[in-house]
Amino acid sequence: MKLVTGVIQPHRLDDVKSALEAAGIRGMTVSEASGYGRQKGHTEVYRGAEYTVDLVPKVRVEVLVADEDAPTVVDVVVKAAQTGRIGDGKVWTTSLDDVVRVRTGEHGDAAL
Amino acid sequence: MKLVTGVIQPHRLDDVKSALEAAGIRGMTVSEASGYGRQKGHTEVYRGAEYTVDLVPKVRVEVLVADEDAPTVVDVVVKAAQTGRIGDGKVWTTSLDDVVRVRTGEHGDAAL
Amino acid sequence: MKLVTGVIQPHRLDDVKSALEAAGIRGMTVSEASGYGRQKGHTEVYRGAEYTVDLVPKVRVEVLVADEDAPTVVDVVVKAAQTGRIGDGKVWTTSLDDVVRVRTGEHGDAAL
Amino acid sequence: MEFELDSGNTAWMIMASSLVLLMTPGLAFFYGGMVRGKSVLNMMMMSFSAIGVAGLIWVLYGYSMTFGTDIGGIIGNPADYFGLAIPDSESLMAAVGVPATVAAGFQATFAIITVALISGAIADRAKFGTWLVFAAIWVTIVYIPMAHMVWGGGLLGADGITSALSVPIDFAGGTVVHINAGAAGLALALLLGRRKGFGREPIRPHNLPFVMLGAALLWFGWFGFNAGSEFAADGTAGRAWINTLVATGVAMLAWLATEKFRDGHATSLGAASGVVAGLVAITPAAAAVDTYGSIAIGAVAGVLCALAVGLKYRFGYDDSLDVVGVHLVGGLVGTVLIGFFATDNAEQFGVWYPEGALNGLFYGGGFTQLLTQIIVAVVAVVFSFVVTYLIGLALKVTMGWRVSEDVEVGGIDSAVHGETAYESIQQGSVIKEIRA
Amino acid sequence: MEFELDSGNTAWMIMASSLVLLMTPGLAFFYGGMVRGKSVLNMMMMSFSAIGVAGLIWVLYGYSMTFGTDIGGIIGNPADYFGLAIPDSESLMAAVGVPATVAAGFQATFAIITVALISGAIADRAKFGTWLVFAAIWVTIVYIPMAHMVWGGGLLGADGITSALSVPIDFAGGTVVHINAGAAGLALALLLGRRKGFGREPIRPHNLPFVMLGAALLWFGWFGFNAGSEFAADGTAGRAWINTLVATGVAMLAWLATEKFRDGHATSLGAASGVVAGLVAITPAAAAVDTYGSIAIGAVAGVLCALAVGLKYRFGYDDSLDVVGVHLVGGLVGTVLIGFFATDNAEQFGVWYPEGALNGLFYGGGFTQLLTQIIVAVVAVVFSFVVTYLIGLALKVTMGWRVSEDVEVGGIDSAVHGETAYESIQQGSVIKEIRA
Amino acid sequence: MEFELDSGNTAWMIMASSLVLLMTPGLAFFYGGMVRGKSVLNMMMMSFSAIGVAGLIWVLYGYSMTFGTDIGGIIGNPADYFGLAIPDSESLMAAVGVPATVAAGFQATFAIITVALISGAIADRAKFGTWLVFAAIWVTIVYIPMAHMVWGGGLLGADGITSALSVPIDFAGGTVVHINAGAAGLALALLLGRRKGFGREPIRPHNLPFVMLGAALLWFGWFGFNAGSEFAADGTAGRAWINTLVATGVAMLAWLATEKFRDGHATSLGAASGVVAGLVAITPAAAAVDTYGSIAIGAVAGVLCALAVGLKYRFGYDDSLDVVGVHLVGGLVGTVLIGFFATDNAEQFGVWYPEGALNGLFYGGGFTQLLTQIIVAVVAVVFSFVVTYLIGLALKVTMGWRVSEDVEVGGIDSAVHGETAYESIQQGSVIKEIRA
Ligand SMILES: Nc1ncnc2c1ncn2[C@@H]1O[C@H](COP(=O)(O)OP(=O)(O)O)[C@@H](O)[C@H]1O
Ligand SMILES: Nc1ncnc2c1ncn2[C@@H]1O[C@H](COP(=O)(O)OP(=O)(O)O)[C@@H](O)[C@H]1O
Ligand SMILES: Nc1ncnc2c1ncn2[C@@H]1O[C@H](COP(=O)(O)OP(=O)(O)O)[C@@H](O)[C@H]1O
Repeated sequence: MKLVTGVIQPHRLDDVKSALEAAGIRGMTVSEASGYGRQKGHTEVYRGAEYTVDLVPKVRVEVLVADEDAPTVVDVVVKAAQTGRIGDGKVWTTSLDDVVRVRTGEHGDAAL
Repeated sequence: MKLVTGVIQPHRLDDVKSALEAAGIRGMTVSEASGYGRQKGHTEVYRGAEYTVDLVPKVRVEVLVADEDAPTVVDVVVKAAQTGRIGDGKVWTTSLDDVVRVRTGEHGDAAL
Repeated sequence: MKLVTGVIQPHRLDDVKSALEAAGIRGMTVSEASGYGRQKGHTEVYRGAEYTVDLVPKVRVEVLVADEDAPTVVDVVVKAAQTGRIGDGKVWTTSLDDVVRVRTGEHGDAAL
Repeated sequence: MEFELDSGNTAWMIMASSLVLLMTPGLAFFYGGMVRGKSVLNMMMMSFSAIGVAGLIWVLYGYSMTFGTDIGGIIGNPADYFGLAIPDSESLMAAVGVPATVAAGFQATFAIITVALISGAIADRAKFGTWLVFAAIWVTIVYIPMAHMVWGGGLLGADGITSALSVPIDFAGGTVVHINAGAAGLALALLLGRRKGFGREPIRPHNLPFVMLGAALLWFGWFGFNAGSEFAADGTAGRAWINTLVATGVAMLAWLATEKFRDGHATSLGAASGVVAGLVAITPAAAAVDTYGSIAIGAVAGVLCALAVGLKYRFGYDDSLDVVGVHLVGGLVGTVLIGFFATDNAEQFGVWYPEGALNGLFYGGGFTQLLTQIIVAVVAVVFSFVVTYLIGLALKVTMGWRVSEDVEVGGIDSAVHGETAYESIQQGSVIKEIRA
Repeated sequence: MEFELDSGNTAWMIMASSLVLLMTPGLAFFYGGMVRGKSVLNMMMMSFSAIGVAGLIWVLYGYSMTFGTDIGGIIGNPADYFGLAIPDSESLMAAVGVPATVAAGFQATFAIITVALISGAIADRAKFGTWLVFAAIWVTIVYIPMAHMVWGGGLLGADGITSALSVPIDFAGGTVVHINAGAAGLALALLLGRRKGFGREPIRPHNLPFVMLGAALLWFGWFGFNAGSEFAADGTAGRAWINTLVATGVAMLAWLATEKFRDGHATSLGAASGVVAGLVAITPAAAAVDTYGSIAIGAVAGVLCALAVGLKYRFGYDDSLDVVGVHLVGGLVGTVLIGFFATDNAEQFGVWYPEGALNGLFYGGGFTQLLTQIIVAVVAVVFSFVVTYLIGLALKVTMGWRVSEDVEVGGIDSAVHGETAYESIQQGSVIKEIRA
Repeated sequence: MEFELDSGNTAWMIMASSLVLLMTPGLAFFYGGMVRGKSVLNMMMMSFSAIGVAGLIWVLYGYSMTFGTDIGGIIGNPADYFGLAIPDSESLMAAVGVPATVAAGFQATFAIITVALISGAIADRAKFGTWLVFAAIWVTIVYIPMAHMVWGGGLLGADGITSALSVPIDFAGGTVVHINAGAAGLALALLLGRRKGFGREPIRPHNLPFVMLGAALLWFGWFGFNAGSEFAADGTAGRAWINTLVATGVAMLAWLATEKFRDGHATSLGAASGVVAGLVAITPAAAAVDTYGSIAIGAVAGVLCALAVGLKYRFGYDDSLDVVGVHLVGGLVGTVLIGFFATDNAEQFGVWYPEGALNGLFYGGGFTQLLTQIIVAVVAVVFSFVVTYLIGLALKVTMGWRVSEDVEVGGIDSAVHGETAYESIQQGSVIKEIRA
């Protein structure tokens, strides 16, 4: 099994979710993250002291998939998250030794 | 070394922690996450506009372990997190190239 | 490509960021985490009921790098995050099958 | 006439003024909690800045332009009391022994809150500079004339356009404050257009306890608003106080019942909204109706406003925080229902009865008072909407009203005010520059 | 007797009424901050809804049933002033020139806060509908009789069961409000049973600044509660004000000292709790003791309540937010200590001294007043506990009190009210339906 | 002289006292929102505890030591009214018919807020125990003497060191409260030293809406502070009220303009800070200047304080929340500008004019009043700074002031108070021990 991880713009989350559903992926795990990269942050001033906030809000999306589905899922996520502007983020794939569904204890693809 | 990652019900965190301790695992990293899957979310209404909130609160647990301990740890986490109801979550294992303990710079199993 | 993940003391984040920049790494993803390990937590009391809070605040740093850079990056992060006191955290490396830059769809090292 | 100080009435009016002033920060929380975390500061700034802008205008020419010698039934003479140089003998509240400074202060707080109310219609997307300019112009050519017309002996007063019928009743500001702000909010909502994702994406309140806090401070302050409008500490002020308690509580329950019945959930946002709807509706009627009248007004306002907040989706105007649904509708409910419930039974209920006014339809007064109330309400709506629309239009083509879509999506707080409301992991790393 | 208005006393009583009303939203924050983030809205709704329910009942028959012609020493005649039709000459505060509407309004706020106080005992787990019904019944058959018995010339008043001994002293509501709410809270806590994880899992306050805010608003409002109970703006009101400042501050320090000594930490929750404990304890004694008496009462209340909040763990009843530990215990402390500290030294300290009452034990009055106070306190505890238990039981078997365990674990806010208090990443994706 | 009660003035003074007391919790939010989430509780505790400590001292010997028979122009006799045993005939406000208990209560709230203000200079790093001891000593040997010197007929009063020139004007406490707290804050900031990362790492406010809430409660309470300082409900109180509205609003706009011009952003923190700066500056002048004077004072205060908050970076003292930049500078601005704007035009503006004082420079009074004001201000700064520094030094070598660096980095709330302000995933797992 593979784990496809995407770090994307928060406002693209809904589209990614819908796109995955459309692609028949019934689950994912989402968490908040902050990104640092080419995308500029903003400036804040408190009583005359100015800071550059170079971390920008991102959302992490993790999808567990069967090996053969990985490329498609990567594709789906990339397409759905893309705005074409700096800061769109990254998507990467990792190989897993095993996946278990806690509720049933099922292993492997059956756990997805 | 392996990384065992579990996405579980928040209210099971304590039991998982205790179970790991019982199994002699002295460390873990925890973070907040939201899950999307079979488990139903809830409905919210604000001045007549109704939304379905399909993300449900989850907790991510990450445990670094020596290769040989991985299966046991997976087992321990699964058992401790299990309620048998939809939404219990997933546990997966990844192989790592290396682990370092920041404090000492130790590598490999010594770092755990 | 590799993914270097570090779980470090929150107040070391800035130094890690600068150190990575110095080492020519132009991006990273940061998220909040809580750690459990040798480091002691603190005690809280609410109307006479006392709890031990054994989770301590940590920050997760994730850096995608080309295979050859991985060791250096691990080094850089470890050095920058080190205070020499219990609780400094861990840094680990995972191999990735692929990385994609969402904005352009570029694959592999080009995506970093 | 010699001025004779009444320390009791004065004590009450100083407190009432303080209470009404507190309503504007209260509104900042009521509104601020309702928007998303990325624009709460901007929302609160629109209210706070209104205190500065409207307050300054008021003490310079505002008071005088409202209560100075009548000019054409539209405004008062700005020169009469410019800079609040008012001998106590000419105090607006001289008859009850309240000094000029206190009277002027009390009235100032009404101008302030009325402007602030409008900001709810343009949440998350308005340029702060344009807002400041709008506030100044609006107070001058909409609020002041309206206040003069109703309370300064102008066209909507006793000897105004309805003089052939009856004396209009607006005890504490149903027309001047709520219908006025509501109609103005509608005009701006139409001019500014919708926020990105309006009616499609969920734009939920980021902090409901803040909304509750705002509602609580508004309610508390409103006792000064309504009971203070008696200008004295007496039984009529007490009646206004009681009605401000009961009509509001009933409106809250009515809103909750409507939600429970329609949506299956009685929400805290509904409770807070019901509170404000009830306060708005009872405002013009505060001392003009008895216990039963206030219960009826509260119930009707709670149900109607709970339904009215949905209209913006049906008609597609983004009145973001429902200034129309709550203040315009609530203000109309109260103003019109006076025509049904006005009573002169002062003996038993301590109600107030303006010279020449008539009982409401249900109290044996026939249709005349009702008709009077409707006429005044309609004129107020039209005047406020038209003039506000013209001001807004002028600002749209000159300064512009909307921030860029990027700013709207990224958050108006950080882009416009250079701040974020709450601390988070996304924080400056090192101080870049200290301007000292 | 002819009614003669005193604008000063009336000004103060209108303000005092407003202050006391603010206490209920203040309580919503005091309680709301103490629960977990998933049930803060439900907690606040129990307080806000109490304003609507108790307020409505009060203006219809509540006031009359409390202060109308005595019926068997238990209640007043509901018909006398139904709907608050009260001529000023019959105003409860006619003697000091305060109109009937103002007097009725002031008393309404006491009924409201008393009901709201009880909700702290059943946090996180009560059905909202059952709460609303309970509130209505409880005000009617527990609060009103108690208030009549103590203040309406009933069994716990001057000519009541203790008439052979002395006149009971309850200046601002130690028995009527705090002992009453505390005993009722205990009854409900026992009836509803414990929350999942009680005494085992940490159930920590989700927002301590909100608790501090609540404590601050309660303290502020309490000046109206205590000093307002004089019904006039005079030196005795001033004494009540001073004691409400000092006893409260001392109780806060005493609670903090107790914590520091026992737990090693002086907490902000302790400070806020000490403030409320002090306010509760000084309530019945507010104008009946001098500076030293109020310091003593504050110190004793701070220490005893800090210890008492632990009892629920020892005896295993889940009085979630310590209505018993703070209000019942604090109310008893104040009511009983009057028996030690009551003084008639009005000349020097501006204290109030009810006709026929005696000095406390430490002020040369012997044991009589102490005995009187104890009797009244015991009767109040028993009456309130028993009747409340019966009401609660009836509701348990009919409507039911508890939400399901799933709802309790998942959060009562989202399940019952269809809301969550704060914005988060878990948010609706698209609007499913708009009901307009 | 026989005491004759004026219920109106008394009603106002009871309310004013309540308003001023509310300022201290308001300050807890103003300050608490400005610090990081890990030390907000400690920040709030410093304010709340001040109510307990200063309040207790006040009722025991504080009032008497301030307003008792003069001893050497420095203090009053502590024995005169120990424990607040004051016959009404000797009430500080007997002349206007306000009873002794009310007068004592009003004055208590001033002592309390003044101590609390200082805490802003030592945020995030002070031992709580040392703070409590400091508060007690400081009230006794700094606040009380200063208050006596200015208001108790001492060296800074009418017959004081400036008697040869003119009568100093400090209507509501520019010297006694703000210059005093500001100079004390500077002394402690120097003694305690800088926080880790000061001037390098961003130390941003963790919750700006709380800062706005604090500013709002301060403003609301300040009406009691300034208008209450008239001791009566009359036109002069009204003037103080108006000036407290206008100067404050203008200061807010001026601060925002300064920021916009210098930093490119008008911030909400700036708005809240401008509000407080304006309130501070108008305090001594509240009833001594007309509408134009208050506008000028507000504008100057807004600009100067906005610039002054940067000084701590330039000179490297960590006055964490700008007690110096806002209260010392603002207090000086107000106190000195009186010398330019003081006017005796009571007829038109209802201003107050102390027997023997002179008009300001711009109002034809020449330089005398200006000189008088400057002398008083300088003496106040020196006295407060020196004595406070000595107290702070004594505590530094005995109890110690700073918590360990680990505690500072980890958060003073959890280490010192055993609490964290907000619920989070980092929570206790199981209850370790219940102390009951
Ligand atoms: N080397 C990296 N390692 C981990 N995350 C990265 C890396 N580079 C970029 N990111 C993540 O991707 C996000 C977008 O990257 P950025 O360089 O801003 O734009 P783009 O990916 O469009 O070139 C960043 O905010 C960060 O979260
Ligand atoms: N394909 C997936 N990829 C990543 N996380 C998943 C996936 N499917 C489920 N999850 C995680 O597991 C949680 C539980 O899954 P769910 O389908 O609701 O119940 P169950 O696992 O018991 O069948 C989800 O909330 C989500 O966090
Ligand atoms: N086995 C583990 N798996 C995952 N994370 C761990 C593990 N052990 C420690 N950590 C992480 O590293 C942090 C520091 O570990 P700790 O044992 O406290 O100190 P040190 O690493 O210096 O020995 C922990 O807070 C936790 O976040």
